[in-house]
Amino acid sequence: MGGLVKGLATTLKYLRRPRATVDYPAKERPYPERFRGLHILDRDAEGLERCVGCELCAAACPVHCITVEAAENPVGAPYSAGERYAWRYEIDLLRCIFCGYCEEACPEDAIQLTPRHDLLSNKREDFLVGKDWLTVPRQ
Amino acid sequence: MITLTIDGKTVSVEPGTLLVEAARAAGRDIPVYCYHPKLAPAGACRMCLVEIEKMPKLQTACTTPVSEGMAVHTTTARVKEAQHGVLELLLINHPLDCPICDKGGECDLQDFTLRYGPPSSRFLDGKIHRKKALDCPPFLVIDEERCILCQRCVRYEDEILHERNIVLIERGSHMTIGTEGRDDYGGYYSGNNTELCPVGALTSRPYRFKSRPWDLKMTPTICTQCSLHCNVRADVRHGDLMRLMIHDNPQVDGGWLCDRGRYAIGDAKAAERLSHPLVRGGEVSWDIALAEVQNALEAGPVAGLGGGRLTNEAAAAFKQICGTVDWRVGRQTYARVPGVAEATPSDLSEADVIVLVDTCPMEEAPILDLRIRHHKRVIDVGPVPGMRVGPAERVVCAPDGVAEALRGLDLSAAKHPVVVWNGRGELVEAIRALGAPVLMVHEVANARGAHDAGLETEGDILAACAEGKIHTLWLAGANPLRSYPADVRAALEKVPVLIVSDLYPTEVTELATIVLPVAGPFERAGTFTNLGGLTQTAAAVVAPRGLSDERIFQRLRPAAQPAKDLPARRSFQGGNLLVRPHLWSGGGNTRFDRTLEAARTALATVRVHPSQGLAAGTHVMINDVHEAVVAVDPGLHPAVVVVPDRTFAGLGADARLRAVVPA
Amino acid sequence: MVLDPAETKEMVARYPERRSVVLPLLWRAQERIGYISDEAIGEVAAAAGVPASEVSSVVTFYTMFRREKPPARRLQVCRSLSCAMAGADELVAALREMPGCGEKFSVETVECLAACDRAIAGIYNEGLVGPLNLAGSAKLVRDGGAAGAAAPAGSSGAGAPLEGGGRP
Amino acid sequence: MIMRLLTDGIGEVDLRDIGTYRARGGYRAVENALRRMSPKEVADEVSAANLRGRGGAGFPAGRKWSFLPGDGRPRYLCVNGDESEPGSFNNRMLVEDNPHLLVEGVICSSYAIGCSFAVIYLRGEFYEGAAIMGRALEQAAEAGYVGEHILGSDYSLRIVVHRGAGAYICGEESALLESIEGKRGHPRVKPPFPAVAGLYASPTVVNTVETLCCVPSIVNNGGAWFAGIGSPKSPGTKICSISGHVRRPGNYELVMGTPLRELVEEHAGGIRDGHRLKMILPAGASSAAMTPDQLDTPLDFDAMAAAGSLLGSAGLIVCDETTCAVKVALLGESFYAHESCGKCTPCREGTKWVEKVLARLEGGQGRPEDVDLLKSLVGEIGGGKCLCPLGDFAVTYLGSALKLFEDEFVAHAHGRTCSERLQARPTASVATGEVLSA
Repeated sequence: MGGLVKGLATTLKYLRRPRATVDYPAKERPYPERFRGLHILDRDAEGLERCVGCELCAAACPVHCITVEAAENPVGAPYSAGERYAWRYEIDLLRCIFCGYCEEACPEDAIQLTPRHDLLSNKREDFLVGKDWLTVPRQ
Repeated sequence: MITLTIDGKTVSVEPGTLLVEAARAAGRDIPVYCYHPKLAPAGACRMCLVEIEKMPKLQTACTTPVSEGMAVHTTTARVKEAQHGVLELLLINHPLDCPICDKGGECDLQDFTLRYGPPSSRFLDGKIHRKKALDCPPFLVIDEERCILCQRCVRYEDEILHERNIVLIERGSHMTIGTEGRDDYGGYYSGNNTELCPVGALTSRPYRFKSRPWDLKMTPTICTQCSLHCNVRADVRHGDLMRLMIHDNPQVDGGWLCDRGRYAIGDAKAAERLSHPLVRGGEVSWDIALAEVQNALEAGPVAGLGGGRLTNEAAAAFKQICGTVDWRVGRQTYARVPGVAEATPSDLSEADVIVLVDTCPMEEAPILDLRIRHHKRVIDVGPVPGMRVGPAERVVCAPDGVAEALRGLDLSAAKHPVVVWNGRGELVEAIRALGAPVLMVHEVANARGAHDAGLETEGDILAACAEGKIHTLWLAGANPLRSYPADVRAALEKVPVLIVSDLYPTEVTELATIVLPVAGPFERAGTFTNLGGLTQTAAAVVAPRGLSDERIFQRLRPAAQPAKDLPARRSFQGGNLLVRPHLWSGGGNTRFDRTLEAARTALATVRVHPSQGLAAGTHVMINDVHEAVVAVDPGLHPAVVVVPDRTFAGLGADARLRAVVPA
Repeated sequence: MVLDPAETKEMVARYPERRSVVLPLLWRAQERIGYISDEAIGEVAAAAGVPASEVSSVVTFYTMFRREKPPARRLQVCRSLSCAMAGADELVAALREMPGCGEKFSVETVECLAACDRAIAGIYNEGLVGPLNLAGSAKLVRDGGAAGAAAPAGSSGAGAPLEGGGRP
Repeated sequence: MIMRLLTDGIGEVDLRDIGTYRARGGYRAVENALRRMSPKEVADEVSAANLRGRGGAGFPAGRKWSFLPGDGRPRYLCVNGDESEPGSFNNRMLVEDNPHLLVEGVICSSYAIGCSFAVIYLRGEFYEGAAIMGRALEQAAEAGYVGEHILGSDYSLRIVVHRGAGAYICGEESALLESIEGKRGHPRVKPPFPAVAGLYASPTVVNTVETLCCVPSIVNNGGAWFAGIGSPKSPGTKICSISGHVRRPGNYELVMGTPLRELVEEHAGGIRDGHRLKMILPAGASSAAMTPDQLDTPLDFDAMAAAGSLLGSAGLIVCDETTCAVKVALLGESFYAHESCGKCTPCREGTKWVEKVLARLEGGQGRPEDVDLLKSLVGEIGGGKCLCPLGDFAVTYLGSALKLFEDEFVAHAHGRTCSERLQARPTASVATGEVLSA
């Protein structure tokens, strides 16, 4: 009997407290700024891709989930500043462990891990993301 | 032997050994930039300073020969300070653009900076900016900012090539490397510079931004663009051939590659490649195609032409299947001279006299030429100069006067003469009379292997075709329409069943009854025998497109009746219009290789003697069909006109040259 | 043709090895047309038996060879120690402000001319001049020829006491 | 003490005329050598004279000649007349005013070493000198001193004048040989030294103009006589070029061992009015600075080295107290950065870097850490780390100035400039036509 009262009291106590869960996806819990979530490929101040296709991210990746292939920037319509850009940039998100080594390795601050974490699909191929998905839109 | 200590470790080396090499023998690495084992010491970069006991100043290990009892230290504080200093100075004007540099990951400047360099730079006074990504056609890209002026390229041009395509420009801190006075490289050996360059100053256009060294799977194999079979390392990424690198074999290539060998990597990805077997123009499965082939092999007299492209194993199988086979599709008639000692490429380095018999090694086996152009005494006999670089005693004679000119030579005083011949013309007796070992330069890559496999036959297969004596003719990688003059088409059209196995749709696949797409270079494994008789293995490094020749032959049974009683061989040489090999036109399929496109000129060049009165650059018509541009060559026999091989189809002895007024 | 073939042949014959003739022939070409043209480089290369690119490389090494046609009047002012201490930089700056500089005449700086006793020393076209002052050198580049205060010096010593090398 | 061995007659008569030269006893040495002496005897006299190379290093000429291997290859003599060291102008005087003395010296020396082809390499800026030298050779040939069968003997000699074209580095002997061979003037790796593989890879002697000009008097008077002049270890006379802030700049031929003070105060007339001596660069821009307290140093190779500097080619630059030690360093460094051939790293990159730092200091943009940076760069470039001595030359003065005048460098490093101190002379604009006092 005493146990029941004690249990009810606990329940009542928690009823009055604020809820621990949030109403996802209508509401999102704030994440720390440095949370290592989904990747983006950033652009520079001129709106050009920061990525120069150096592949250091791919070299640093412990699970080999990044594939980069580079090419020479087209004359007159460059993708990135300088001579070289990545025409192919793919991350296999299912393999990624979000360690952030790619971000550390990047000499251009192109690849960045954001607090975004909505990794949802029911098709495996959706998790193989390319430049179109990763590159932030031009401002 | 001389004994010395390096960092306390005792080592014995030959007298004259440089300290840098002695240190390597002792297991100590001394960092170097300007030093290269194949080039003379320059002492320019000062990276290899070491401390030698009893010597007040630091010494460069790359210029100091060993001496008895020398005590050398490579890791003292003074040495480290000097290494620090040199690297700091090398980096002050370096752009540090490693992320976009093709050399990144295999760069000595990166590596040594990490190992011996300063942690940061004290230089704050503004880097000197220079030209970057400067195209130097056909294959080089020059980055003046990255250059550390070790001068390896400049010395290579001088010491190895005896050309000066890359030179030093200006001096002091303004000094750069470049092709002073011209926009393109202008030689056949530019690619070696990209490997000599310790940094990313000289990189290659075809490999530009293609890959990172750590992505590459590296496999040793051989180049089969010419009959020398230089050793290469094939670097593959994602299943694609990215580049070919030097894989030094002192007996064969001496550690150099020509640009054609290095950059002929486009076959695997060429859009034109044949993809399906074709029977009478229709795509069929391999089973049906091979059944048709088998039927054709059993329907009447069979003969095969080709073999120069085949591996030794495939050549033997080809012989077995067709019975009557000849590799001599072009003008060459000998793979080796009977009864005469065979010379090897190494013999050229030992020779005191080299006789070039109407042969231009630079066009036919470019790396062989690097061994010849060093020589003090080269006798160059023939209507067309065989030596483009280096001194030669020129014996000019008419096309039909070579044998006569050879009879005028006396080699009895020579201790170690070597004759270089390409097997063309009726010169066997004259060459044998010279009494010197002969090094044959072959027109096709594996002529020597085909010869050994017995792919030679009495009589003329094409003439037999013209006479209607052949029912089934198999062209295995051979295209007589480009190699032979005039009336071959009629002969081929007379053959009831023409089987062609090749990589690309060519003039002969159009005539063919059955077309079999086959695996190209780097797609099939097997052995090849080079011009010196050395047999080496080629590896398959990328996935084949089509079946390999060997696999095709394995799936067939031998022909029921190989052709017999062939008419006698005809000579195709005649008249004064000489068809001669040219590096960028040779080997029929070169024209399909996209990577080599940059090296090909829009118009073929016709060489004439100044006495012909045609100015250089004049446009001419050959047989009123082919347009070409004139180059004047005073080394020619005055009467001859030289056109590049496999460039103009159907040129007979009656070919005519007509100048047209430039527009 | 920039060079005289007969003279070229004679100059080649002066040396035990042919390629030594590169510098003498380049000088001769520059004397004839005022600078080293592409044509001249080709002729020198052919005469000396070296590739044209190498001759071209040699030309860029030596500062006295010009690849472009210079103005008719050229004054080169020494800027090394003794002359700098005598005000060479200021002289050059002042001369460069004069109208016509770069087109009608050129004022360049050169390193030590081995005439420090005549600081500020210079070379006007092809003759040593000094000591230079502003008025004299201005007249020199403006009007050409021998100018009073900047009269082309003879050799160092002849006609003047050795002990008193300094010019009035 | 003045002694006119090489400059006798200069300024009094026209020695360019072979008649005048012969009237004063010229070409007697050629006749003495060829008629009365064997080549070995000539070489022995030069060895006995202990004639030390006047180009800078002071290496005995006789010993240099003795290194030539006798292996049947042709031998060559190259005269180094590429005088380009800022401050030095004595060779120019010899070439322009006493050309036959040089020709005579070349003939005697060529005879001694058994060479039949000699090259007189003159720097390109010596337009007039080259013409004078050419005329002198023509006259000498007409008189039978040069050419086939000289003076009826079996000895034949061809001499050519070869002009440089503006490159200080060609004063380095192996760069000079490259230049004669028609190449860029890059110093060669040594060994092999020119004596073993020099011009066209044959045994070659390279001597400077002044050294060879000493030979005729040695041939005429004997080696012992020459060895008795001046300092025992550096015998003979030396033509000293003195310039800068002295009253009478010029060339003075002094007996070796004459005190520096005598040259500066007596012959050159002392420091210009109202000023006092700050420093002397005794061998041009490439030498360690000497201070007033070292004025009693004898002018010979060993004493100058002992004093921490060098005699070199004796091109003395005298600076008074108005001179900024940093500005002098900058002027010197721009010279070396301009003249670096570019072959080796420390010299090519280092001189330019030092020039940039010094330009900043001089322009008032110094940083406190610059003084230490300069000291460290002196170590990175100097100390024999370069392929040829130019790298050492480039930082010798700087290294000495950083010790002697560190306070000035520190002041500049803290943003203070004193460039106005160098501009002691009134400047004037072109428009007014006012004259810069000279």
